[in-house]
Amino acid sequence: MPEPAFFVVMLAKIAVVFGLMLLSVAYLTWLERKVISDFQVRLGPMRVGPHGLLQPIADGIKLMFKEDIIPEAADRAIYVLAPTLALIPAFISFAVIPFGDRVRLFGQSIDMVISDVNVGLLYLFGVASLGVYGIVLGGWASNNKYALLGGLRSAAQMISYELSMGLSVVGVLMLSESLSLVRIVGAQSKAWFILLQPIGFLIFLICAIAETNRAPFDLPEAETELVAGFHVEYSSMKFAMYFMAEYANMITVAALATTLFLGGWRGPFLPPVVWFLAKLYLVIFLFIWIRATLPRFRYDQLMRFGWKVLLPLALANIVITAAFVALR
Amino acid sequence: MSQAAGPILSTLIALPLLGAMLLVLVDGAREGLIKRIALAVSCLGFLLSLIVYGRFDPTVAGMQFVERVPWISSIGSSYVLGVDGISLPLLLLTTFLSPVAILASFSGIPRRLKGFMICMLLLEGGMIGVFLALDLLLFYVFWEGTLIPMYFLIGIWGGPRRIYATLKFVLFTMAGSVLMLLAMIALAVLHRSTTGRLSFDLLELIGAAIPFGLQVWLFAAFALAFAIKVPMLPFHTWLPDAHVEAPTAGSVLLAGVLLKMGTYGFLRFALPLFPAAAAAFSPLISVLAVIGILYGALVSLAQDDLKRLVAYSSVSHLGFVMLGIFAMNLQAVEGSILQMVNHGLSTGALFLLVGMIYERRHTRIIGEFGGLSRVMPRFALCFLVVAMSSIGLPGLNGFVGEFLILAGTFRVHRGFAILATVGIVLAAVYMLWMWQRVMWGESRRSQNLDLHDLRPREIAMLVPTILLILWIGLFPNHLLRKMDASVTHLLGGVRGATSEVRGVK
Amino acid sequence: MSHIWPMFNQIWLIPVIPLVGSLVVGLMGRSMRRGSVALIACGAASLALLASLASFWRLLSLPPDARVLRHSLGSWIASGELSVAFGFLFDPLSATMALVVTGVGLLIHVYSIGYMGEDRDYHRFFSLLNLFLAEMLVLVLADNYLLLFLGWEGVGLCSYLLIAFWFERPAAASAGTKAFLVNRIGDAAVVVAMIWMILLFGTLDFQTIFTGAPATLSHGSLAASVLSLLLFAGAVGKSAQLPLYVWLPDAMEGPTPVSALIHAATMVTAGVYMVARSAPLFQLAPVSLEIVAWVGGITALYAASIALVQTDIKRIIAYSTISQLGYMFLGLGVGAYAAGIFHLMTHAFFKALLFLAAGSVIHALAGEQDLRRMGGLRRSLRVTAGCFLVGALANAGIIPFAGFWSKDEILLAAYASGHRLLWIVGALTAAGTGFYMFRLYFLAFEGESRLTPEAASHLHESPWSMRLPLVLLALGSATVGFFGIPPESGVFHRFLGPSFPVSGHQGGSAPSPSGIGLALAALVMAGAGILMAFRYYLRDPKEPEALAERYPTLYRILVHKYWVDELYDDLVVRPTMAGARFVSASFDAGLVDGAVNGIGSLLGSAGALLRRLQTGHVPAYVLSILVGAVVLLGYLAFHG
Amino acid sequence: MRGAGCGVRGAMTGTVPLSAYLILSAALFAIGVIGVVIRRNALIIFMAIELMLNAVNLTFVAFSKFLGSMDGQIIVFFVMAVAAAEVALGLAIIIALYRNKESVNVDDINLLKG
Amino acid sequence: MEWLLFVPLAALALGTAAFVILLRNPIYCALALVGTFFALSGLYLLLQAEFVAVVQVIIYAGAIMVLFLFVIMLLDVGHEPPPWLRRDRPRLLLGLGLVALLVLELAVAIGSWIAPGIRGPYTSDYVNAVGNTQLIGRLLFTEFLIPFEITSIILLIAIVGAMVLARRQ
Repeated sequence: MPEPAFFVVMLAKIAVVFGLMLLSVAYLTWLERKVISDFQVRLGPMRVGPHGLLQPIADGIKLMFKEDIIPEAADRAIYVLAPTLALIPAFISFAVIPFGDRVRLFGQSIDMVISDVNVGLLYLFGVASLGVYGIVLGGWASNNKYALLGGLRSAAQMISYELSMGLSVVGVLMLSESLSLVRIVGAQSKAWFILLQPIGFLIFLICAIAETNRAPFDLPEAETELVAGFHVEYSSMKFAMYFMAEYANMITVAALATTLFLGGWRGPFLPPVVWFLAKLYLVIFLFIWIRATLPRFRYDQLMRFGWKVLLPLALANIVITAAFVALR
Repeated sequence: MSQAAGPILSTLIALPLLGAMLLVLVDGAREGLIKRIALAVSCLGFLLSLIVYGRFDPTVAGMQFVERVPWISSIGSSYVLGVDGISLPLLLLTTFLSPVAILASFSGIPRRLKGFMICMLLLEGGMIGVFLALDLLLFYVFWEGTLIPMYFLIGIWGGPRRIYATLKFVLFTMAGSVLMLLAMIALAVLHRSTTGRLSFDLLELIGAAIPFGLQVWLFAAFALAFAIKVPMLPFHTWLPDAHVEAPTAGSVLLAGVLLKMGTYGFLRFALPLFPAAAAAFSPLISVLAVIGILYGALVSLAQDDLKRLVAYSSVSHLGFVMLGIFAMNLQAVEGSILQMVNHGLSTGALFLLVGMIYERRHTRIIGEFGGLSRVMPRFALCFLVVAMSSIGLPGLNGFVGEFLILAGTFRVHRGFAILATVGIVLAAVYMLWMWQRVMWGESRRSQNLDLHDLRPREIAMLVPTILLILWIGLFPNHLLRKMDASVTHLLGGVRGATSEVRGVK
Repeated sequence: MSHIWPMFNQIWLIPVIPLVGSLVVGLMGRSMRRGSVALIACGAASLALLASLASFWRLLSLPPDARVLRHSLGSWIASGELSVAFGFLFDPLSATMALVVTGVGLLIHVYSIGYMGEDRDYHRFFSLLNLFLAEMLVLVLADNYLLLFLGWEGVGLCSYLLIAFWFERPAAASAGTKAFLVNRIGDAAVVVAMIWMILLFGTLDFQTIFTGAPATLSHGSLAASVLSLLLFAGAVGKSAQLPLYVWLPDAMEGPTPVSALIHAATMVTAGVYMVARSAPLFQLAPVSLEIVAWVGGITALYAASIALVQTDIKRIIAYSTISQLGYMFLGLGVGAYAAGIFHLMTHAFFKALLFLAAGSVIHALAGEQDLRRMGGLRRSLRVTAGCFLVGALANAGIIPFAGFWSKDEILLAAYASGHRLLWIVGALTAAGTGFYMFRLYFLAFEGESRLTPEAASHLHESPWSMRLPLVLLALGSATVGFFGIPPESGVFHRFLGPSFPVSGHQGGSAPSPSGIGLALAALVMAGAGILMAFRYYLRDPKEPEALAERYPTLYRILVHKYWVDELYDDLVVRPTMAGARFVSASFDAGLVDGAVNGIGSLLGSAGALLRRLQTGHVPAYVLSILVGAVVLLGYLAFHG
Repeated sequence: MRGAGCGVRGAMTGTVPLSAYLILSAALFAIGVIGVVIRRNALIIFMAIELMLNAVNLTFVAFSKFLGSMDGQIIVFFVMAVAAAEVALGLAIIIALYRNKESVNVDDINLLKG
Repeated sequence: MEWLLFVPLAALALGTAAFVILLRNPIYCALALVGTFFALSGLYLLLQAEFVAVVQVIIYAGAIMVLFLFVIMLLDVGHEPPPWLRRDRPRLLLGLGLVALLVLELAVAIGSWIAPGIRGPYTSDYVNAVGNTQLIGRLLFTEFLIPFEITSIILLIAIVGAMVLARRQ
């Protein structure tokens, strides 16, 4: 049985990460609305607090007090369960992402990752695949045709792109020869994998966007098409959870991108955590930027792109990397 | 021992097979060409067999023109061919009847003539193979090989109940031959246990010392397979059905040659391999043979279908042959070999003639005919000669064979010989009773009046057969001399082994 | 002329010439004119006669005890120690037979030119006639049993084809078949005899058998008698003796020249010839000789009795033939081989004459054969009537004519050899013969005419080609008897003697007083027969009906020929046909096929049974899997 | 619930013995079989089968650890692959069945009746 | 300490397994099954088979159950009618009887077969040192290459089959 100190450190780390996550999710909404409004040469939320800084809290409170309507014929248990199912994977995937080097605090050497699991990357994919449950069950439980269709469509989209994302990461695996994220970050000491795996990074990015149902790939819950997709029947807090789940996923994926391709917390001068957060912010900005510019995909284009372009590209990438690794 | 003139026996087998291959290439519609090719190939085969007949040295007892090529060496089976006094006449019969049968099928084959000719040539190749093979497995291959084309001949070009008939024919033969295969393997294994060399070569296996108990079982297996083919009494019901449904050419070859494979099998394999058992079984088989003779004749008396009548007469004639074989002395065996050839000729000719009437009147029911002698005099003459030969009129071939068999059998089983002589009377009864209703009397149907007599093609088929019938009837010595050496050799072997079973006069 | 031919020893030519004639006429006849067909056929017959005469002449030039001409055309069948050749033998016995056959044959050939004049199958008739002559000569000249048998069956075939010459008539067709089959039964016996001889003597050659016979077969032994009886059975079949005579009366369906040649003169006597030829064997078996004699006697009396009441002219002569053949076998049976053969020769002449005369009567009456519609023909058919009378007298055995000398000699021999009862039978038959011959003569030629009007109009004397043979035969029947005077030692007997083993009672001396007495007694019996016929049929025609009423049963028995034909039909023919149908249906189709098809249907039903296991119900399948697993695990657990 | 509490409770502190795992997987397997036998809905039967498969996987992995050989885990990998294939096909069949039978009740599906 | 994890996980597994076959609504059964998969994944972790645990989650929970959910939702399968247990009693009893027998046999088998010695070379500490996934990867592409290839073919066949069967004619 490991000594009690281990538990304290662990709990501390979890609390820190969880708190940061919640905070950043909230302010991410704000950030996104600010950035998009800048792109569209308009001010964005200004009224609540300086430059609308308090807007997220306002939204949160608004959603909390909204009336929580449960459709009469819905399957109550699952209807309630679905949003949490969507939320959980987003948060628990942060357990394996290293956001810093080893730090000596209060006499203990603490490495800045919650738990270094040697199948880290696989764990991430396991969790990512669970995300589908929340959406599908939500769509189905609300006993609404559009919800169901939207749910199924987004689930299908997520599964398709999950496949390409998995394959695109294989290149990184081959170079780092380990599944553990810590070792992957370690392996990028000489050169970030983005330089060695440009195609891999590109595919990963696209899949990441598709995975989180954002921007060009957000057809299922696009307001104009299917009346907001699977969470059409949801209101107040449960709707908020879906919303949070979406942004949390965005952050997770961005963190993943930074650790795998942008060298995680590695950086010349600044302390590791700062590098990590900077790169994180850079990728998130990229996401929002894409959202602001690219028009929405039609569903069949989306699916064809996923299967007929990305998948072969990912496979090709693997083959090239394998050849490169074998020759070295 | 074997004249160095190249693999003449293999060419004999290969020729019809190659002919069949050639036919495959020919376009199905050009029936004239197909007929000419088939006829040419089988005539060539006949010429080749005449060469063999010419160069055959009657003084040599053993095999001649032997060819030996390792085939499946792992189980000691090799491709061995050879001909001796016993198989030569049958070889000639096969190569003679095939062109006649092919000539017979120039008319009367409604559809797919090309397939028909291919089957005929394959059948001929298979039959020649059966008579020349000296390796048990090779023999078995050819033995089954002849089944397939025959199956198609009856199955496709047969009469209304052809499917039933051809299935029955194939199943009957297969049932028997499976047992034979088993016995062959047992024999080879037994031989290996004593001599340490696994081999299926007949000449080698003849010497194998097999304990009497086992010998009986092996002989029984072989005998069953051959008895079905002969056909002996209890296993004969496939023959009438097969004949009634088979096309004319099919019947000619089926009766002319395929039945002889059974009796030849007894002579070539059953007797020399298991002499003691053969001697022990001889009384039983002779009884069956005699019953076969009387039964066949009696039943054919009651038939109203011409082909069925001739089929049952075959059962009776082959009863004589079996009786001769199991009398196991020189005269009887030579008589039975000669009778095999005679039966081939006369029954073959009978089927040709029945085929001709069938082509004209499309019925084989005797009641439908009458007074044909008036309408078709040349046909009547040929039919008379052939019928008389099949009855066994002295001066024609049937009598010589039957007389020798009776003389030989009288030595060993006196009672059976006398009963068989009664068979001769019955033979005359059913044949003349048929003759009277078909050829004489007033023509009961108006269609009988305008039937045209024999055409040149039909004469070309019958005349050589009738000449042969007369030639063997008056000068049988030409064939008999060829058999002497081999038969004495065979019987020498058999008598040597049976002496301890029972004293043979 | 005789000196040119003395060197002629090609006796094989005798049978070959008619054979060639037959082939030529047979194959090319259709395209030849009738005249040339007749020319070739009769030419062949006459050449054969000349060749026989030449050989006979050469035979006489040889010393009496070495009178044998031999010629072999090479081996026929040779297998193992049996070797049979195409060997021809010309000794006094076969010489007589050859001469009879070719002589009578030629006359009948000439006769049938006229008789068959307008028949459509003219060439086929002559071809078969020539073929018959050839086969008969082969039979007679063969030097071994197998060749004899070849001729034997060949003759049977020709009689078959000639009886059924007008094959469109169903009666002729069935008569032909009947003749061949009945002969075939006798032939089977001969075959058995032959194969037995091969076993005993190793060969079928007459000379070796007859010289070796006493050594291998002890006198009077069972083997000897059975062997000779087998041969005799063949003779019974061929020469229409009791019980196998039924085919001869039906054989009358054939054209009359055929009946004359085959069923009177030649073929039916083949049986007698064979028994005579095998005399050495019969000598070893007195028992069988007795049987031969008795069968001959009884058949003679039996046939004569039937002939008494027959109405068909040819059938009466047919029964008379059977009766006379009975006489011949009687003669052989009592050991008087020469007498038997002498009667055979004389019989050939007058029986052929009777048939041909009957033929010309039928020819004249356009096919009418029934006595009841004849009468008073003497006035219009003068020559036929005259010749018929001579024939009738010879047949009845009246003094100057041939019949008397040969029949009397047989009766004498019978009496001399102690068969008194047989003599009585013989005498009675002689009386019967006299009665029915002259009944026929009176009914046909004397009395008032009972012809139908159109038959009467058609009445005309037959052409010279038919009458010439009649006259020649009449001369023959009258004179040929003189060769046999005195009995036992006449010219004929001295010529024939050597070819027979010395019979027991060689009465070489002049006819003893009792001999003349017996001859006179036989003559009186014959005369009485003739007078009775005269009284009944000429003086008061009503008499026969009255007689018939008085003995109705006897009359009916005789008219229906002792119902023998019907008896055979019921006892032999019908059962075999029924048996065949029964066996074919029940055993063949029923039992064997039943078994085979049975197996087939058995498999079918087994398959249907298994099919029901497939319920299609998924849980059922699951349960079965589960059960399987449980059982397997159970086994492993408790036995593992 | 079942099995887990039997006789080994005493050794609470030691590592979990192999037999515990075996008993657990046997129980799971038994539940699977009961499910297959009892239930009438094809999908549920399908799930029960998956359950049985997983019970077997558990045994494999347990043996792999206690016998010190990796083969167990690799076989589990293959079992999973095949299970995935099987589910894909099974569900496709069920869809096809549903389309023309309007029900997935096992008792209604008897087209293969003999 | 291991027991602390084993007992709850085992209980969870058995509980959810029971739910799978007892619940009436197929969706709940599916979710119960997902629960079982997670319990088993935990057990695999206990047995130091991280790779298998994660793969279990990815394949079973991530892919197969999603497929199940899809099908259940698409087909809108109704609930099993309530008294489903009581309706075909004979089949039920027979099934339970057989399963009892089966369990009995398994018990006997387990009972008679206790505690084998360590036989294979891959002891648990060696596995920890090298890394479970690396080992599996190495074995998979050396010793078990052929089965691996065959599995890929099976999957291909499954894909094509599923597509053909499910396609609407």
